[in-house]
Amino acid sequence: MSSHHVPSIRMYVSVFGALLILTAITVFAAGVEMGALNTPVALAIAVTKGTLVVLFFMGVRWNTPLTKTVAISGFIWILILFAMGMNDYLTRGWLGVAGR
Amino acid sequence: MKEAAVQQEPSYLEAPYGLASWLLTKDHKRIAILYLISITIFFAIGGTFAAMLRAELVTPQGDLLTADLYNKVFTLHGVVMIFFFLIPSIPATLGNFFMPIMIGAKDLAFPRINLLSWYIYVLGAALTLTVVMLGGVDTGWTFYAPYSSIASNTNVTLAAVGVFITGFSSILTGFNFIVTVHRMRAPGMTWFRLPLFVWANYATSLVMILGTPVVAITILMVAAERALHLGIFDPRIGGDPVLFQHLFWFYSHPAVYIMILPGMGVISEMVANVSRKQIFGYSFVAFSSLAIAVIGFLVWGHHMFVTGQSIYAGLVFSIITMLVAVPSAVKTFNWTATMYKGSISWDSPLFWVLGFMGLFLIGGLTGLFLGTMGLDVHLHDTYFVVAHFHYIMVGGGVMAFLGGLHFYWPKMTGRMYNETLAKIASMLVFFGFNLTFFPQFILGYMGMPRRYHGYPPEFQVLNVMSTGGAMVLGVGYTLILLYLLYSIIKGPKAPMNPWGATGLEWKIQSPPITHNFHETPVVTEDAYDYIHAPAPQRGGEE
Amino acid sequence: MSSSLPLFPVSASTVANDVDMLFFFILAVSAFFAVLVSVLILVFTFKFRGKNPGDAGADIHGSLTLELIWTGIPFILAMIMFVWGAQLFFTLAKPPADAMDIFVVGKQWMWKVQHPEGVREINELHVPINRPVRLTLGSEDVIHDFFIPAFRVKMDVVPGRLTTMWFTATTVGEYHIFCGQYCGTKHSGMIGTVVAMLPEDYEAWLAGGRSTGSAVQNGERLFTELSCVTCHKKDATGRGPWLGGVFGSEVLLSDGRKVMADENYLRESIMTPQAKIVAGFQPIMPTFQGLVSEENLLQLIAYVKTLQPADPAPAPVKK
Amino acid sequence: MSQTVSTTKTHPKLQPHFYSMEQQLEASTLGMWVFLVTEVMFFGGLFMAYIVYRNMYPHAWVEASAELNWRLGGLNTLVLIGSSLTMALSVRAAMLGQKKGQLINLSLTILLGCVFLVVKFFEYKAKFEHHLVPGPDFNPALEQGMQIFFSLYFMMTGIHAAHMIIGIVMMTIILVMAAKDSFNAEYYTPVEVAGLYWHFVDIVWIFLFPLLYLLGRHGA
Repeated sequence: MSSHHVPSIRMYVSVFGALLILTAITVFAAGVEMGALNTPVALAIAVTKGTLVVLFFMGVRWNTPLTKTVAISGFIWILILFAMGMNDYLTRGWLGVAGR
Repeated sequence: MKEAAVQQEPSYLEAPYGLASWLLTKDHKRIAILYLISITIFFAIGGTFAAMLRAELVTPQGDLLTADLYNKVFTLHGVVMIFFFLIPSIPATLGNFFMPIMIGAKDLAFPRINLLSWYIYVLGAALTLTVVMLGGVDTGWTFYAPYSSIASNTNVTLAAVGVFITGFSSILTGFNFIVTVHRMRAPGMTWFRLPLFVWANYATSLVMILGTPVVAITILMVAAERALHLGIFDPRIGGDPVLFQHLFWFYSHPAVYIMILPGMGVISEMVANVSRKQIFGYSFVAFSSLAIAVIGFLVWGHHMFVTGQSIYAGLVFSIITMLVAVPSAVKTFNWTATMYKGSISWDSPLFWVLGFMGLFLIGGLTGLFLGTMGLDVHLHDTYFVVAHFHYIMVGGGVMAFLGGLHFYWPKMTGRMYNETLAKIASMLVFFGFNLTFFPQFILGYMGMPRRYHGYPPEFQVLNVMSTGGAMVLGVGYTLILLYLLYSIIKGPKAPMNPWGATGLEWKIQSPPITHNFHETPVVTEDAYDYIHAPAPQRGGEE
Repeated sequence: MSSSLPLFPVSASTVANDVDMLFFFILAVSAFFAVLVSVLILVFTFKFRGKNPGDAGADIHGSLTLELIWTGIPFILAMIMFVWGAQLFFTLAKPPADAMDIFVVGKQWMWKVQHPEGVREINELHVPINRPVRLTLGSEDVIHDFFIPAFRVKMDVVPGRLTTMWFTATTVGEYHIFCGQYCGTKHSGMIGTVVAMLPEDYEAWLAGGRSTGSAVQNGERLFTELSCVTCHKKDATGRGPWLGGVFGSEVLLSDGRKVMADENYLRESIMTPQAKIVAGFQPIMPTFQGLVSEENLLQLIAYVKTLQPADPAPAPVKK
Repeated sequence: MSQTVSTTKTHPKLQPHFYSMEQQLEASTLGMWVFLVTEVMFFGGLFMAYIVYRNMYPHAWVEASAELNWRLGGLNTLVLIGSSLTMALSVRAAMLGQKKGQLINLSLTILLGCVFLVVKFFEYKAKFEHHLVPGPDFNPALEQGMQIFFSLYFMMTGIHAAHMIIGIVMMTIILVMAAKDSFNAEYYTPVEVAGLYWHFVDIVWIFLFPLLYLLGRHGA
């Protein structure tokens, strides 16, 4: 079965290395003034790091499609919460009537 | 005959005996019974609170209970009924008992976690009862900040922790069900052969695992505001109380579907059985459950049209709310069509089905009034809302729960109850319910706000009607409790398949053995194959 | 209401009839479907009653056509309701420009009302008929909700921000004010009366009331007392922006965002000045959280709204 | 579904309601993943609050973030990533039935987890000393909105730390089980499942670090 796949130590160490490098980059990038871009960059790096952990350390890469679906659905649901919630906060004041 | 040999085996109720064997059981059926006993106790407690509320509202002056006591009673009525009765009602009892059997499994995927969920429930329940002893809590079941976090001086923190803990019992049930449906189906039990009750419970479980954690953290934030002086919703330090409502309703609106979806599943089983016919539009009914569960997550803002939420957010929430009405309508039409050209059996299950359909219809349709933005301005937080959600959750949810309980009682206990009494009770509940809650629609449109301890005198007549109905309702519920308890002691032995129903659960002995099946069943037919269904067995009396 | 058993609320505002129309439309649709389904299931129950217990029903599995029909029709009806309801909601949300301003502050458990001319009342709201009235609502403690069933309007009163509602009364009379959002022990006692009067009666009532100075006058006094004037100067020499003409305009902030300056923007700028810094100014203003009450705040806002732009050309902050 | 009804030989660790070891492992892993989705939503509520208030008080959040020690936060990030590596290696060792590798890597994981908590403890201590803990003791001179930042900071990192403690307890149990030869190449479900949990807690920190600690490094 596919989930019995045993990756090499080398692969684990290289993922670890990549995570260290990305951590360094995120610290460095935060020190650079990029205006509105700072947060997206930080998030993009964090998402990349998270994805590396999920795919390799947690072995989703070798897992069943169902597990992949479950892993992605958690992410999608949290986005639903954010999107529908911010839908309120970002449109407040559009009408020009206080509290509407 | 093979069946005679089967009856020799001791059932799950008999082997082994003793209190410890129940309290440490890993058998999903016994855990279902433990849940059934607990939720019955809480239904009685919540019902007592309801009776106090209705008694208070007979007169406009508010002279029976003090305002403080009234506020605590309606809060506890809501907390107990929602978190300790309605949410676990069908999933943790009928679902726990029958879902594994229906898919041909020996147990849920994680039996120990199933037991753990019951203990967590009991722990949460114990905390909540402690709150009652210590003088109660008065925030309403909604725990709205900042009233709950900075103004109320009742036991909010403890109640919040109680609800937080109970949430985990619900999460564990949901996650157990999902894994079970995915991984434990018997050979040949494909997704489209699953009984609709399983589909409904699966959809419910999705809501449980995706929604419950959000309300858990929200309630925890309120508790932290009170206990640790953190401030997240506190307007004095710049917090936004409306954020609480967003987070709260992200769960609590889908929670309504936790309460009604399993009921729809039960009714799907029962409609097919009383009609002795394949369910009309199986895949539409199945997918409408999933659609309700998923779309149900996108509509929470319709609780907040007048709370200072942006009008544009309101628009989005309103249109999706209108969309979610469609799958519910589809289900209702499919049930109706199932009865067409059936061979309707006038046994007691029919009465519950008809009762459910009537009440759910009104409950669902009145939701349209509230989802329409311009109209919700007037109706928001009035008795119209109270009537609407009682029609859905009590009219729909409890009627389906009771119907399911009657339908499956012979299988669960191995005993038959008195059919005539069951028919009388179902009608008492139906008419009592309508008398209680229909006047509240009128009260609501006239403008009577909810959670009012006293009210202007012109609302009195309708309130008295409502209280009268509540008494009939109370008699109906008590009657059910009495004859079901009586049936356990003196009821005739139930045959294997008293309703002549299809499904794996009706092919095993009543009550089932501990591991459900002697051999792993192999499924070769679709659900609801009533053309080849056996006739009801009525010779069970001894 | 003379009847001892009223079943329908009185309608006493311009929007009340619109709301009722929508109500009756949905009621008609609902009644149709309720009757349709109920009659069908009862007819089926009797007509198709099984002769023998074991008989099976007809072998029908479903019909795609029917499914599409009964998915489509509810969908269309639901969309009609949505559009109608949304239009009505916009009407209810946006006050007419010529509305008179009345301030309402909710606190546990009373309503404090302040008329523009300075007359105050508690748990009563006197309004003239046939004139749009715009209520600006604030709360001193928890969430309340200002609800007038006869006018079919309601709005939550949220601490930490201001909300708005409006109505035009059409019929002289006295109507209930309820608190709609649960707010504690005496929630059901947080009620009051709207007195809708002929305009001339309203003027007479105002004249008879004890005024403590108009809202704008009080606001101007506070503006000086709280030393707002030392920084917000008209001649652009102050450390803060001149506030004339800001209300209702779009303000450019130092981080590049643009915001609409409504009452909540002004409120936030007083209570949380650092949250939104006007472009070209330093974040040096202290907070007035805890120093001004909600009522004072509403007076300050009323005053700021009356200020005129510094010169005929649009001020730099105005877009 | 690809399960077979007939099980050729029954493993002692096979629970009676499963058909095969494979079904048991699949069910447990899926279970853990579903549980992790729940955890995502649990933290999701906090992140929602984070987004709302950061958007509401951008300036105050930069100021407040600058009060945090990003070097300690960064150190903790490295510690947690390292613990994830050792965790992954111990699962690998379990798959291959290598007892020694399991014990070493599990011990390292526990050790790194403890290091994280110790660092966290010193960070919290500094906050108390600087009157940055929300409540009556909070420095009143600070800008509106900063108190909410610190409320969320304590809520988020506190709940994360609670998860770490649960994880460390879990790993200790697993370590004892491993020392008692409970696992082999056919049965290592608990190690695998606990590992998933540990990695998830790591991922949460990967997001918390830039969102809480690094805001103050620019624009202030």
